[in-house]
Amino acid sequence: MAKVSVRFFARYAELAGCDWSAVNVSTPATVGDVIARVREVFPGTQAMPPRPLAALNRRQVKHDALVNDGDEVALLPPLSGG
Amino acid sequence: MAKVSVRFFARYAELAGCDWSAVNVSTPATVGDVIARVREVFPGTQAMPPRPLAALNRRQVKHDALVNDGDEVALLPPLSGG
Amino acid sequence: MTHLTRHPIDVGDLLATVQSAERGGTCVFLGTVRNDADVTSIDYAAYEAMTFEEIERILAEAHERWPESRVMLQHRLGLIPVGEASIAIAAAAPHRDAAFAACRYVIEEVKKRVPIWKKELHVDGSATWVDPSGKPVAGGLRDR
Amino acid sequence: MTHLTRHPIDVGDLLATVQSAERGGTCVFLGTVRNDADVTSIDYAAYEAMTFEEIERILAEAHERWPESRVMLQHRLGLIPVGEASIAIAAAAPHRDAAFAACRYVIEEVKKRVPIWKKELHVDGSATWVDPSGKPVAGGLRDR
Repeated sequence: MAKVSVRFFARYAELAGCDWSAVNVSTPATVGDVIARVREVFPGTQAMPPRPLAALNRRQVKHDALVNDGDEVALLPPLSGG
Repeated sequence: MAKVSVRFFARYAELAGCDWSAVNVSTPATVGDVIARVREVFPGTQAMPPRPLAALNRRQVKHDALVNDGDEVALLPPLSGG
Repeated sequence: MTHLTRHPIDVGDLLATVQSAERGGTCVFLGTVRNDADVTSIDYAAYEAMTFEEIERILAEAHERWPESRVMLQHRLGLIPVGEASIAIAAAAPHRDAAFAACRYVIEEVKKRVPIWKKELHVDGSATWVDPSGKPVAGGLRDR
Repeated sequence: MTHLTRHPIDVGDLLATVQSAERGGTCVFLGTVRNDADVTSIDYAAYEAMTFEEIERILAEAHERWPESRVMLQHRLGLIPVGEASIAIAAAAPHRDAAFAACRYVIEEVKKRVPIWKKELHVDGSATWVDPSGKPVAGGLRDR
């Protein structure tokens, strides 16, 4: 098992109803597995696109990136900075 | 005959020994004719390149541009503004 | 100089961090809040820790590509009224080609990579998240 | 705002002349005196009447190419110490592509067309006219 921090931003925080949470996933697990678990725990996030932009420990990654206990996964709506 | 003002700038003013003068040329005359006359009147300007950059009434022109009485011809060293 | 601020950006301060006697060309980019579609202000939110790290990476890449350049960036967060700057980038280099190129590189990478989101606030009191195509989408539920 | 000045250029004043609520992107170029080869300052001389007209033409061309942009330029003349700006261009437009393009267009045209000359003053007291390839040439006879 790995306990992974999950952060929600902007519209996704509205969908989740929170900014921060943590989920448990059986290892080996990927960012995609974390997101699947998030959709179960926070049904509002089912309105996110099928493959939302994600960051692992503050770097954008693909959904097949492996997660470890203590990692931070962030779900990022389409960026609009600048 | 046309009387044409002639202006010298930067290094060409040093070569001419003055910033401003006027020369008379028989019409029809071109900027090139004015420059040829300048080289006679101000021998120092013979050190200018064979075809120096020139402006007629504050616009860059080729040496075949026609001049009229009262026009202003300027002899411009290679530009280095900015 | 910090990359993220909640106060108005001072371009003079930014310039001072990049200019020097060896660098004869400086290019600055300022992004300011536009009055599109009755927008009165934009509320900028960031994933701050990642934003900071991503900006550091982008500036390091610019330095690697244009080694003689020096580039600095500030992004403002929070509520920014129309007409004020949300981002300022200053790139100084010995010659202008590198200054323009480095400045442009940094703004393009920031737009693509930095986790910042804007919510437009309108004259009528409504709020809309901005999507990257430039069209406002859904809600602004949280603040209203 | 005048295009030619004998005083230090104020970038804030320049920005104020081009920015507005519709223009979300602003690109600024600053050319500053570099400390090349023991240069202490550069003396800028211009054919002022033609410089003014040529700058007006260049700005009009930029406006024709990027109609939603607004560009302003100041060139400083006289003795400018190392590190200070000889030229500043600010281009504001609704989007950044036009702001960068208009700013770049104006500096390139200025370099090609505006009748301004610089004489470098060196630590040892000598003076040299700068030729456009960037190499100092002959004399500076007049002032020495």
